[in-house]
Amino acid sequence: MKYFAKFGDIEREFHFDRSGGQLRASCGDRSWNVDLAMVGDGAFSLIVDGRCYDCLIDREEGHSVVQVRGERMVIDIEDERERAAHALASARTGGRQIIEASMPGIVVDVKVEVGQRVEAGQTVVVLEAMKMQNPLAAEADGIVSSVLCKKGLAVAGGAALVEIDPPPEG
Amino acid sequence: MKYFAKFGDIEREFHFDRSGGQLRASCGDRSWNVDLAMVGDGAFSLIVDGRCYDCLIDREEGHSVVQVRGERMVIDIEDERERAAHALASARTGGRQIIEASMPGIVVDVKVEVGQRVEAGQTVVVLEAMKMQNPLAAEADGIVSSVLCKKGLAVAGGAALVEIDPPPEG
Amino acid sequence: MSKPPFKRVLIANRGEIAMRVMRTAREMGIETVAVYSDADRNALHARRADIAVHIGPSAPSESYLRGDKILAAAKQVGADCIHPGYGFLSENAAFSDACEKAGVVFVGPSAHAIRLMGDKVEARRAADAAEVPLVPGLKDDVRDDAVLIEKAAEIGYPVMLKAAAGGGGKGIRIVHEEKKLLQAAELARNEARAAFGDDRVYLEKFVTRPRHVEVQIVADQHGNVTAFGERECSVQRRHQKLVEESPCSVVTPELRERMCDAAQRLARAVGYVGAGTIEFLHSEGEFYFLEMNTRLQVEHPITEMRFGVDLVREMFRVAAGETVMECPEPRGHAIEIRINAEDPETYFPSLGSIRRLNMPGGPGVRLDSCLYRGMEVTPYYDSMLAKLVVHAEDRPRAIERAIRALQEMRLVGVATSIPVALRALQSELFRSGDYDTSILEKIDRRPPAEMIDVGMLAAAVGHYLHTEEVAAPSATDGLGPRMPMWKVVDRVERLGRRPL
Amino acid sequence: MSKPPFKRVLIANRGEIAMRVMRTAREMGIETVAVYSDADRNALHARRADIAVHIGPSAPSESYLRGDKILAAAKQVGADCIHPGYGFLSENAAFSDACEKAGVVFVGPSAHAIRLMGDKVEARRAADAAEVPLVPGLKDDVRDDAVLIEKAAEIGYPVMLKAAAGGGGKGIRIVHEEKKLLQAAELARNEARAAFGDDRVYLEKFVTRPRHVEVQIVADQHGNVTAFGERECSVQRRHQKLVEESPCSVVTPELRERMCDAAQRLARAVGYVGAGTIEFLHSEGEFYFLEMNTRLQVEHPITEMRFGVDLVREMFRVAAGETVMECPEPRGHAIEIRINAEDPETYFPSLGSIRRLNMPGGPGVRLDSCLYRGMEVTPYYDSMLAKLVVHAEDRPRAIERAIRALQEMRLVGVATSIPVALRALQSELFRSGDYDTSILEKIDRRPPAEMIDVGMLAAAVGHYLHTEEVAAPSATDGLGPRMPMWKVVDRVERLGRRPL
Repeated sequence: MKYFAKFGDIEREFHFDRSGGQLRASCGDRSWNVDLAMVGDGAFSLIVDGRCYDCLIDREEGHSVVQVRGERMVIDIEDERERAAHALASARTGGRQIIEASMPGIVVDVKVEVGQRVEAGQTVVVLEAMKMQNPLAAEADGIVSSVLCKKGLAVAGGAALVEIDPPPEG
Repeated sequence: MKYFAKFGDIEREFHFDRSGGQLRASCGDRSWNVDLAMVGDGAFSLIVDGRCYDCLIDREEGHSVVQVRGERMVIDIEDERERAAHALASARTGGRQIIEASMPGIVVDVKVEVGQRVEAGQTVVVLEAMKMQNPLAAEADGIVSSVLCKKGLAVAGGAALVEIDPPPEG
Repeated sequence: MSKPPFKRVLIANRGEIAMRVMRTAREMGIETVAVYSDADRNALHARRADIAVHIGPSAPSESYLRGDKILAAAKQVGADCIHPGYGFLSENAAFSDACEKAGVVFVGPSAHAIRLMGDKVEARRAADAAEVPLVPGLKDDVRDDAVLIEKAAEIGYPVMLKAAAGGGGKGIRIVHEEKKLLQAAELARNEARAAFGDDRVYLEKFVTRPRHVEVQIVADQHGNVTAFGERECSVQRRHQKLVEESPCSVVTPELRERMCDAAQRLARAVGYVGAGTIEFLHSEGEFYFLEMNTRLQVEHPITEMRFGVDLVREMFRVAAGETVMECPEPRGHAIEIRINAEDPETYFPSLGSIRRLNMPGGPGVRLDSCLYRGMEVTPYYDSMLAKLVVHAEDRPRAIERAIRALQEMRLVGVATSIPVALRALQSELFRSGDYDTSILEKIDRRPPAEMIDVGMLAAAVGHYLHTEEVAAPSATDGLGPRMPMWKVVDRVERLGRRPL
Repeated sequence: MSKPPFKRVLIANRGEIAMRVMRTAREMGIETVAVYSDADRNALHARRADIAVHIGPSAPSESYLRGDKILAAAKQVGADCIHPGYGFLSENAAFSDACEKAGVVFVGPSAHAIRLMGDKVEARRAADAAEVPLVPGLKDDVRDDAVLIEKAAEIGYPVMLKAAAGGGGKGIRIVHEEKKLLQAAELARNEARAAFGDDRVYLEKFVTRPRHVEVQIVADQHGNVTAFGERECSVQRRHQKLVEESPCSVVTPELRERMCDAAQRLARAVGYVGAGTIEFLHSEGEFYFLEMNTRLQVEHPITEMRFGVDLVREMFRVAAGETVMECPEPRGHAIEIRINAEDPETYFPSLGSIRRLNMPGGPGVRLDSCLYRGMEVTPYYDSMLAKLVVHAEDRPRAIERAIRALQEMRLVGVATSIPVALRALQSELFRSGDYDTSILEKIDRRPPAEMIDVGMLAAAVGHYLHTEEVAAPSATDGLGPRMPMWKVVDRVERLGRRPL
């Protein structure tokens, strides 16, 4: 089975192979002997070709947060089966965008109404958190299908605020 | 209900009373307004007559380990019901002493045999741990009824090593 | 222990600075009183104080900014002084006044000094009078558009518009060409009004290759002002400092003396008492007065480590009428890194619960923090969670030590500024010492290639072992014993995520 | 970063000292190689190194004491030097020799110096030759009972019997009267044979009001020996140090100079290279040579904090042939507290799993540790888990700071030496500075009455709330919301106790 890892704009495909009690990972023309042992309290000792890396791996839905030597990388990770399932699910939503609260905060402005046409990059909601105002923008052109928040509302991180349907074809 | 706390040779009896959302603890002729709130990760914020104490309370079987301001106190604690139950259980063992390993270690000497008469304070087993030899002594006079270890044996902390029955009456 | 200068201090703050003040107070034998809002019921500062007083809802405007409630709390518990920390009421002249009227010592300057230095226009005037060099610009707010345009042309673009009541980088706009001047002034006024309730802005030259260099002073009630050298604070994002160091690589002994003299002159001229910081803009070998912060500064620990002093102790001492210490010989080099809960890409705040925590240690490492396992990072307050401060024999060693300590520190639950600080410290630009406030825009902020390789591999192998276990929980191939560990980890993680 | 003196160091140790050495090596750009036994598979030093090599079962005799395995590991990974830390192989002359033969630099003195100083009788002879004062006693092991009795009478009771091959307080017997001399000698020989494989013992005067004061030196290959002042290490239990401080309150500048001179003289006389400590017995204004430890000492950080130096860095530098630094001016006062896993009443080791961990922080606090949440304290190794080191402007402030930091530190899972250290620091005897090695026997080791009150009350109210909940889980009386918390805590604790 293939494993797909994505960090920012870097995408890699990993394969794993076990033989003789040794785990070998490969990615393109590179490969490594790998050992990953859980230490406890979220820490893992990763050994790659004899080099130690004291990692914290925090597995969450669809991605892992890896911390190692001061770095913190949020890495999207899925295997072949999950990728197929995600593609299917994505096809079902038919390109609908959901604008979510990037962090817990207070909605200080709602810039759109249901039925309004929006362009990619256009601010739809302004969220205030940590004393700063953060504009949330549409990722693609579309038509606002529902507004799930209003000015003054305190929202949790990840809360859906606005739904935008794709623009009519043509 | 009464609560009995014991720390070293200090024994105290506490009573609690709730009224008007306020918890009042009393012990002899002293009493305090008390609030204990769990903070998380084992920490408790204890407020006694308006003074804060950031405590760690680790409840274990029959005692609590309280850590506060650098102190660590192992406090035997039982309520009336538990005391009655313990008294009953103690009566059943009929005064038999069990010499236990005070810590995990290796038995380096067994000084007694079954049937041997021992006196209070007499060393029965020598346990080596952390590079030190620790003699374990009988607490009271008696007759060795069973030897549950032998030289060279690695034992866990709390393991029973020797049982000593009380001496025959008279 | 010698007799404490006060009996009981109320610390009118929260977070790491409340802990910082509390530590020194405790060491001096001064009893500590914490105040806390709803959101801070479990906060470390509220738990570790001798007495804690609840002062209201989570919003600062209803708790930590409420001078009346805080003063009432001080009276209620019999505190004989109030330490304001930084932020909140620390530069609020009315609060300093109210404390004086109530007979509680405000551990900070007089209302007069706060007022004077808090008004940027007045402060520039005072600095000018004390012969402290100023950036070319206007000493007054100008409302006439034509005059503004004319003066900006005189000073020469780029120019800067700053809120008179601003501070901490807020309410600053840079204008590169005349046609954007009026619109920028309008926006600056609006922002200033919204943020500070005062829409005055002033105009000044935007200097080239600016470095932010500041001088720490402590002044007593007897006219003595001690200057504890300078701090370099040019590593900033969003006009907020991220990495500070002392000494500054480009400040010569001669320049240092001039800067310290200027700082002492200004403090004396305004009858200053307490700890204060005179911020200068350093540009191409010259320095200009920026502003004076009439309080303890976030980055004060680098001065403490280098000079071997306790500035909070000095604050308590001079507030009680004692004489300020003389400046000892400095030693080595110190660097501070602010650990903020923020996205290292966007610098947006990152909220969440601190589920795991690994603290750095070893030689030359100091950590000032309010962190504890289970702590909630809420949207109500500043995103700074901790300050990592290192000290070593010289600058190159201090840089390596800072990197080493940052690599030891880990927080699970929020993103932090650690990776960005690492990038800065590892950059050639920082190591050269020849950097300015644009440094963070100039460096590559991505992790090193090796760490990207390791991170992606770790995520992939973790996922592989996990899915393998799910698919065949009873598989045994010699690596079997490792697999059930995933179960444990998942269970611990799930539990850890519960609100405790 | 300047060019590292070595490419790759193997650290032949574990615990906090392995972490200590690793930190400096990393800061110097030297790659680090850890070795670990079965019990240390998850230990921090093994995880944090660049490379980790498994060297055998948990017993030290099969892992950390196996010079052959360690040298093989060094060759295998291409380490060009080995740092032995303290304990284990650090004072093993054969290992130093073997390293030299294998072409791997031993970061420590030559086999000759180790051998000479490791033999107490030889060491006394060398000290005598270098005109370093000795405690009145015999320079040789005496097997003739009659001679022993005669010599002991000459020296005057009480006398001391010490194992020639001993160290760290092991193998010492004090004899107060003649009739117990021969039996004590017999026991001392037996203990020495069991512990060190060498039954030679020697006799010396047991001095009154003894203080243990030692001088830190670092010597290079060019004949330079720098002395970094003294450390006072008289707070001991079971002849093991618990609290150390620098400077020593009773050492005058004149005496300090004489002690440092003597230490330097001895180091030069034996051609010493590396870091070493000359231990003196200080008694009533005089000092006597005790022994020389030919390695880094546990308590080296107090010297580092006071002088602003990194002794491990100096060790690497002189091992590579560089010149040792000169001694900088010392500053302030430093105190170290050893955090051991031990019962504070009996001093017996306390084993278990570290389930929770709160680290101290703030100004002037350094923590050298190998602690992590989930760590198992096993019976295989020394019980020292961490060293808390504080620095402040003067001794009274350093004492208050040490108390404050100790009160912040918490470990759940084992008993520690923290309460005993607190008692010592809080005692009038320690504060007076006028104490000797009997201090811990003289002070009251019980917690203060207020803390006993709080502890018993906390345990009782905790039990009350718990039983109340069990008895009436649905009761609501306004305090209801607190009760379910007990459930959470119990669940967390149960999970925490599982081996992770």
